[in-house]
Amino acid sequence: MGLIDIAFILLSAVAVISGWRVFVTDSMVRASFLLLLSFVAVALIILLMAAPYIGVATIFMMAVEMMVMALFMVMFMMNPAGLNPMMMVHQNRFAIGAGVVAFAGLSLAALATDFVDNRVDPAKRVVHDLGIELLGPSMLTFETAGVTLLATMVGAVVLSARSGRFGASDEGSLPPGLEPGGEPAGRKPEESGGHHHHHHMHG
Amino acid sequence: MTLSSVLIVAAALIGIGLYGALSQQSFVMLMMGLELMLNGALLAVIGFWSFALGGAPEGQLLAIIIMAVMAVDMAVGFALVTAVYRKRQADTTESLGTLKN
Amino acid sequence: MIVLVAATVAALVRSARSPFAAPITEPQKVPFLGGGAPTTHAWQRYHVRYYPMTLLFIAFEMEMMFMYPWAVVFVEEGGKAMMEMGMFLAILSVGILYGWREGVFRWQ
Amino acid sequence: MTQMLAILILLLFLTAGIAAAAMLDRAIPALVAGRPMKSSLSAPFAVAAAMAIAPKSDTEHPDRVGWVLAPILYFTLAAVGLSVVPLSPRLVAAPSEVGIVLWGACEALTVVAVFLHGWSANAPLPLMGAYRYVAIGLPAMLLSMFVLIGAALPAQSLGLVEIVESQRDVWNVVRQPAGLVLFLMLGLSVSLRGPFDYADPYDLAGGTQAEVSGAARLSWRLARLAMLVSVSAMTATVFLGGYLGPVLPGFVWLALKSALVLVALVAAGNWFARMPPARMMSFLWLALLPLSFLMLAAVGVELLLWG
Amino acid sequence: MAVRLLEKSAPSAPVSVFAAVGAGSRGRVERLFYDPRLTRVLSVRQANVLLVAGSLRDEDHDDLRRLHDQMPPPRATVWWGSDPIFGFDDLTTIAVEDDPVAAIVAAHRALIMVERASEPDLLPNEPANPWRGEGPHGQGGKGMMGGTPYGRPMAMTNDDLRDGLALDAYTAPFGPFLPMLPPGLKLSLTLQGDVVQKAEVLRPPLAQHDDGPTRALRLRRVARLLRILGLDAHADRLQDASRASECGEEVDFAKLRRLVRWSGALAAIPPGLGVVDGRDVRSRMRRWLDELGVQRPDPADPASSEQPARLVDLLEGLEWTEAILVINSFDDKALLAMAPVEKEDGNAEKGEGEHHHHDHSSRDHHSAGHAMNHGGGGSA
Repeated sequence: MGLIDIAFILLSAVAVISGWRVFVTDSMVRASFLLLLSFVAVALIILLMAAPYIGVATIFMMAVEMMVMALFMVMFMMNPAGLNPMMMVHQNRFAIGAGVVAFAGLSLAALATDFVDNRVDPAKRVVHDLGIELLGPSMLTFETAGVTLLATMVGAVVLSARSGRFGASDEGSLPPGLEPGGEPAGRKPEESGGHHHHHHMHG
Repeated sequence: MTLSSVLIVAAALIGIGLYGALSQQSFVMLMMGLELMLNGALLAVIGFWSFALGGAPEGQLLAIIIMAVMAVDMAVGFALVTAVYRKRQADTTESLGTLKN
Repeated sequence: MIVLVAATVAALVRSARSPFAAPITEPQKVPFLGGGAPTTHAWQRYHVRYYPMTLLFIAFEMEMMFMYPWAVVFVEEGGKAMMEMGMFLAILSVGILYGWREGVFRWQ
Repeated sequence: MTQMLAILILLLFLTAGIAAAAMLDRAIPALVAGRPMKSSLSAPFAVAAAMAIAPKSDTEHPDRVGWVLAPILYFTLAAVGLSVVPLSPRLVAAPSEVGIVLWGACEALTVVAVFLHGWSANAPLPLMGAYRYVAIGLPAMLLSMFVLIGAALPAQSLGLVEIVESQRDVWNVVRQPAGLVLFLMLGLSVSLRGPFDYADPYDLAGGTQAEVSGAARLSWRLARLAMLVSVSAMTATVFLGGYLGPVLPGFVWLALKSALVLVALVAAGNWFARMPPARMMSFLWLALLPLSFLMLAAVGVELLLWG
Repeated sequence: MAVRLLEKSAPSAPVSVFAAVGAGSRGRVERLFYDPRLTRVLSVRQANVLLVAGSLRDEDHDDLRRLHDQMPPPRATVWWGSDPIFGFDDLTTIAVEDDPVAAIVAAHRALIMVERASEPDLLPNEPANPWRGEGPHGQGGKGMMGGTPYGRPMAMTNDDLRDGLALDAYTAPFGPFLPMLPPGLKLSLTLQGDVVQKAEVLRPPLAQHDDGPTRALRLRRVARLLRILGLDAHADRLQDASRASECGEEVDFAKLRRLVRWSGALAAIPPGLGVVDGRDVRSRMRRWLDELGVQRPDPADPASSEQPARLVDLLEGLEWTEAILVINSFDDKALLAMAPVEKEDGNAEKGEGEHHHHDHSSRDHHSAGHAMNHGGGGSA
């Protein structure tokens, strides 16, 4: 058993255990950053598998995404820091069963199948190949990704921002009156309150 | 480190992610389950790429696409959560169901 | 290796024990507000004032994943690479412009 | 073997850099304030000693794990970021063909470390510092990535050795002068200083530092200085030709150039005013991001025409 | 060995002092930190010595005790021109006209050498609310959000002035010894994130009756704004210049003005912030800057108008740094006039019928927020 195998076992343990802890911890910030830890461990395994770019890029993408995840978790979850221990689950047994079945099925499939052994050559210029692929054969995928991301940006802004072109999203439509560059505090006054109520005690 | 062992770890991540996605009431926690499943998928893809495909560039591209899916999923998911919260002051999956009125 | 050394050094500094260390009492733990005493915990559903920006950000940042490999082959591919990335960035810039028009980059 | 040597030199570099940064941190403000600078040499050590022997404070039910981990993570990120900097074509502590991506990952995790430091205290002022830093840290990171990609174009590689080698004819600072300025801004942002210090500012009574004392505070300040050294070395490598230079050995050149950048960063941190975070966020997205686009396009066009 | 070395070199470091400033002492305290043997720390957590300067109100005594207990041991208190309050012993008192630096340094050295015992806590060693052993997990809480986990309740949701996301509102008293607020000013701020939803003056700022030359005062005012803008070194320079001009020395005001201009301090302040009588923070600062060397009192300040604007109205809807900038953009007299203490019952109707003061836009939000509270209905 070489150094790589030991590292692989350790990192797998970190990835799986922190992935499991995500759903057990009470603090939402800890949950997000445990998920980040799981991602980082997987990224390091990917590094071990001779894919330096994908590995490191996973770390940097996921660090940002989990940071944002933490912001939103804290924003919208009751008791975000887990000061009171809590368990917000439904159909728990069924979910555990499904998880175990998925794991067992996929593992069996992985063990039973005979894969071709065609390892990546460590000297291969993998980042370079990826660039050629992006600009050549997979050009369409690449540009489609651009359009998809644009759609995501627009969709996310439309859904999340309050003041749209026709006024706040939680009130009736108003004629356009948006002036760019103005002070946020000086926005149009809100007229109706939508549905506000203050009892949040489920579960 | 063989392809089978990598795939088993990936399966474990997918299993845990599936559990999270199915069991969590909160929409944001549900998204964490989804992300964890995609994490497993990412590992599996790179595993295949490294051990069975001999480093074909399409494997890496697929990995990038998985990450793009994560990003899109998060951006839209959180925007949705915000919109729902604005209307309903709640963030659970049940309340999302009743939005369709 | 570097990680281990650095983490150990930092951990040692962080855990250095003061010769004056004593059990910390309750009044010593009250968060600092310049004399005032808080009524509630500071941990809360914190109203992030830039949340639409973060959503735009994660979608926009995805483009970095494509840009790094592109940078490697840019010289090789020349004008074609320039054009394709130009198109890609232009598409995403539309998203930023849209966000700007919707006031995403302001404190909500 | 050479790797061990590189690691040793880098650790030495980091230690000397932190000491120099701490001295500059006293000397340059004294210069701006018109006060005597003579105590700048010895005072940092005495201050560090005083911090080390002061006891650590505590708040009501903080997130202890996060609080302890934040400075350790921050310091480690600084060291990892530094480790990809080549001292000569062969002498690299962590040879990586994706050096600038790794540096980007360090920047991203820095945001996490700073957030964790502010969040963990369970106190209002650190909490605000943590959140506003995220608003500035994320877009600032975007700038640096464009700038670094601009540096990777002529090198045809993401590795830092190749990026240095591509500067044999002309340094990147000539190719993208505005890129250097943008990268220095990123440097101020990741090391939490001056116009980009949104985590630990005066108006929050020290922000994420408001509730820490003793060795905990010392470790946080050391980590900030380490990150400053790291970002200086990175700037010198990417823009000022790194180890390239006549006569003297490579790492001496690197040290000299890094020192120059260090002085520039500390001076800039003490010279420019800090905007309120809302204003800075708009400024980053609407002024600096388009500028970095233009910079990248300019480098691309230059390479197409004359490359 | 290492510890011994640390203990040897630690006493030569400047003493970290947290200054609790009382009436009529602000200028005195600011001048004090010219001395290289002292550094002023922003949080009492980092202090070795607590300096109490000037007389305090009776109401401030509890806050001072709380502040004192937040300082990690070994700690000492030095009273400079103020009467020690009940509970402190082992007193170090300095008369107003004497220089306290030597006493502060001596006290600190004695603490490190263990020649002087660290001051004990003044407040009882018990949590804000009893919690140990209570609740289903012994954490003191009930259910998801209820109870007092670890001694305090959690913040609850409230409507928001700006974007309609009703998230948690954090209400806390800030001051009276917060370094970036004028001494004595104690504000109850309700924050959502870092945006002020509601401000109340709990205690007005303490009168400073600075009788020095006007231009020295103006220098210090600009210096305070510069600190908020992250220009500590610039602020120190202005502070020193203020000290010099009080001593009758020659000061190059044009050079100081250039220094501040080149830092971009004016451009960093958002336009339209804290408008009173048609002037915003930026133009108030510019006026101070323009008149740096001028030896005459300020022209008609807001205090002299018939009905002064209310500070609390100015703060509502502002982000934290902006709010701090606004507070520091008024001179002491004007601020005193703008920050009357409101009685409990007076607050309830605030914001309903007094739109005629000035045109601050967040006012509309405020009354809308009230309508929302009463008129909002809907079911889950």
